[in-house]
Amino acid sequence: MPDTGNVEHLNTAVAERVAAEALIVELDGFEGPLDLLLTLGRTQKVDLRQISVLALARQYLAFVERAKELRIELAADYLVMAAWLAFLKSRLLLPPDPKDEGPSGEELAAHLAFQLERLQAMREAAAQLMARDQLGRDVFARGIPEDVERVRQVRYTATLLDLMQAYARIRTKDEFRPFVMDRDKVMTMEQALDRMRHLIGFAGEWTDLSSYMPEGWEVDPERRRSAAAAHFAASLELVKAGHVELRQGETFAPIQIRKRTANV
Amino acid sequence: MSDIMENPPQERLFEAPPLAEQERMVEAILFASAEPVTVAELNARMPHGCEAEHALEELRYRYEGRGVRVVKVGEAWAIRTAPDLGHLMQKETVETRKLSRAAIETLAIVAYHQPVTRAEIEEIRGVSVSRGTVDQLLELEWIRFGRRRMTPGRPVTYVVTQTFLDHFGLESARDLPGLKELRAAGLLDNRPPPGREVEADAQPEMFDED
Amino acid sequence: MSDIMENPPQERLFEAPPLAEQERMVEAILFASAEPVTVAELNARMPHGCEAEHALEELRYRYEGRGVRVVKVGEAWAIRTAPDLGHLMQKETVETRKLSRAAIETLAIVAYHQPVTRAEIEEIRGVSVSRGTVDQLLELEWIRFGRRRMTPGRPVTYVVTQTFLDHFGLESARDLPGLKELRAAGLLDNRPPPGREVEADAQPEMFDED
Repeated sequence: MPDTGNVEHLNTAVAERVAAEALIVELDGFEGPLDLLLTLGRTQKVDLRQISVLALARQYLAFVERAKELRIELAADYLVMAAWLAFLKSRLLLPPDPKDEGPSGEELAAHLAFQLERLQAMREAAAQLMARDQLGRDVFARGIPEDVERVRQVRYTATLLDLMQAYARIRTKDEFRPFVMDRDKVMTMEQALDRMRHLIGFAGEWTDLSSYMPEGWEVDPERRRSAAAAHFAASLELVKAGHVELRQGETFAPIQIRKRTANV
Repeated sequence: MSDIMENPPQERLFEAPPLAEQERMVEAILFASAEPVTVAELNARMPHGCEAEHALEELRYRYEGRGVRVVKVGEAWAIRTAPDLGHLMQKETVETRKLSRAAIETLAIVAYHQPVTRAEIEEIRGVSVSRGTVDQLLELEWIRFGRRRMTPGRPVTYVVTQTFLDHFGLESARDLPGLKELRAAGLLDNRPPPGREVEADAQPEMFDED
Repeated sequence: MSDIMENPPQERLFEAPPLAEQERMVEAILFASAEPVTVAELNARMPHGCEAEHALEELRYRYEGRGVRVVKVGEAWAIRTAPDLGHLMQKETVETRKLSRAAIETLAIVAYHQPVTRAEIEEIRGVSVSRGTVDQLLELEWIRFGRRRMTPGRPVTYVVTQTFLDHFGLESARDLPGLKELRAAGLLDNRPPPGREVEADAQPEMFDED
């Protein structure tokens, strides 16, 4: 970064202002400050590796100043970059402060140069990539692809053990039936209720509840007990529903039942 | 392309490409086109002075015996898979799946009680047997139709097949272990899941014909 | 398929077809597909004992200089027209969407720096990457999500796809133009700005997914 004499500096300053003005015209075309810096860097007409970051900072600041004069609103990131470059410029020009622990001006400048070079390299790579023969533009795939028929074969498996276990499962269900057999001595309230609903229509007079017991249930004591209990419970249900009246003369006397006529 | 077409033949500025080059062109065009291409179209797309017909013949000859062929489709030409390789255009994927519980139970009932009608299977399982389940077993060729039952409605019966016996490594369905053996093998110890009611009248008189 | 793989070689029941026949098969399969076909799929679709890899080499050699070529795309293979004949093809059907400059640059950055995070793309381009740009590239199936970076926030990374390789006629991401030079020049380094701590594993292994 050879610094310049005063006269030369003035000349470059004028040139930079002219360049800045030209850039402002195409401001919309830039993708942010780095893009703009890259364009500015290219005007130095040197290899990006030998770019003068100091000169670049000056160019950029001139650009921002010119924009200010022309009352052009610059996006915030352009201004942030301007502030940072002004800081960088001062770092590069002033002798390093030994108390400062931050990165040196040279380090910052080197990184900026790296960023610009990398961006430039990626742009060139992108251009090379797009210049390649592209599928559908220069190179073509099969126009009539023949569909590959997907034959999905499902193979079902079962082992003998599966089969036997399945059968065992079913048969075990059968083996439960003895419990069902036991239940032939049980009459449920629902069953009794079902019977009584049909019979009650004929019971205008007080009738013994025991006479409602189904045939064949009065001999076997187990069955009789179950049927009696079921019918008693059913008759309570019918009373609750308002279909019958129930009475008992005294404790352990026969329970009598009759249709409730006075209802409605 | 259009420039080339507009040039009348007598104004030829360039020699037509050599035949080998024309053949390459026909090859590329036939390959990339979404539809069969007529000779007229080929000529229109190839440089001036080309003779697609001739190049096409060469190309067709070149592909003889190859994996693909140059074939005529109506008035147009296309590249197509050689007929003997059509089977390669299938992609077979084999999926192994466990037979569903309904299917394995139905199969077990057929195996132990054959010949058995669908109504009987339903009675034993306590639930209806879906058409799909029976169809699946028929498709697997593990069961087949037996003789019709000589009862009202003449229902069809199901029996197990040789394929079934082969698959399960059985000489005959009679080799299937009986209930006693199943019990001895500890296979009868499972209890039905709680809460599953067994209806009293699901108890049919079974297998009266066996 | 699984059966084939499970059979040890010594139990082969049938001889594999002769190489010439395998070549025909590879030819037929590649011709039939618009998409690249992997070696694994070729082997799966060809008869037992075939070695697609070998047949592919033969076929590639056979098509050298022809109107169509056998090209390698990542781990897969495809037949494509020779680039010098592109002018013969009808392009009206193609209509490649115009990519924005941002999209093209982002694509190049993903290709050369993969796996790369969005923050890294932004750092390189100096501007934020709009969602639409990434979405467009994802939609084209030119980039896809790679593994997450093991740095704070576990950011997702982007890598290029086989479709990308196919589109730009690349055998692998290593064949990107100028890749070696860029790497040698240190331009693919993830160099943090001075003064910022270097995260231990922020330095990605290039192409470790390929």
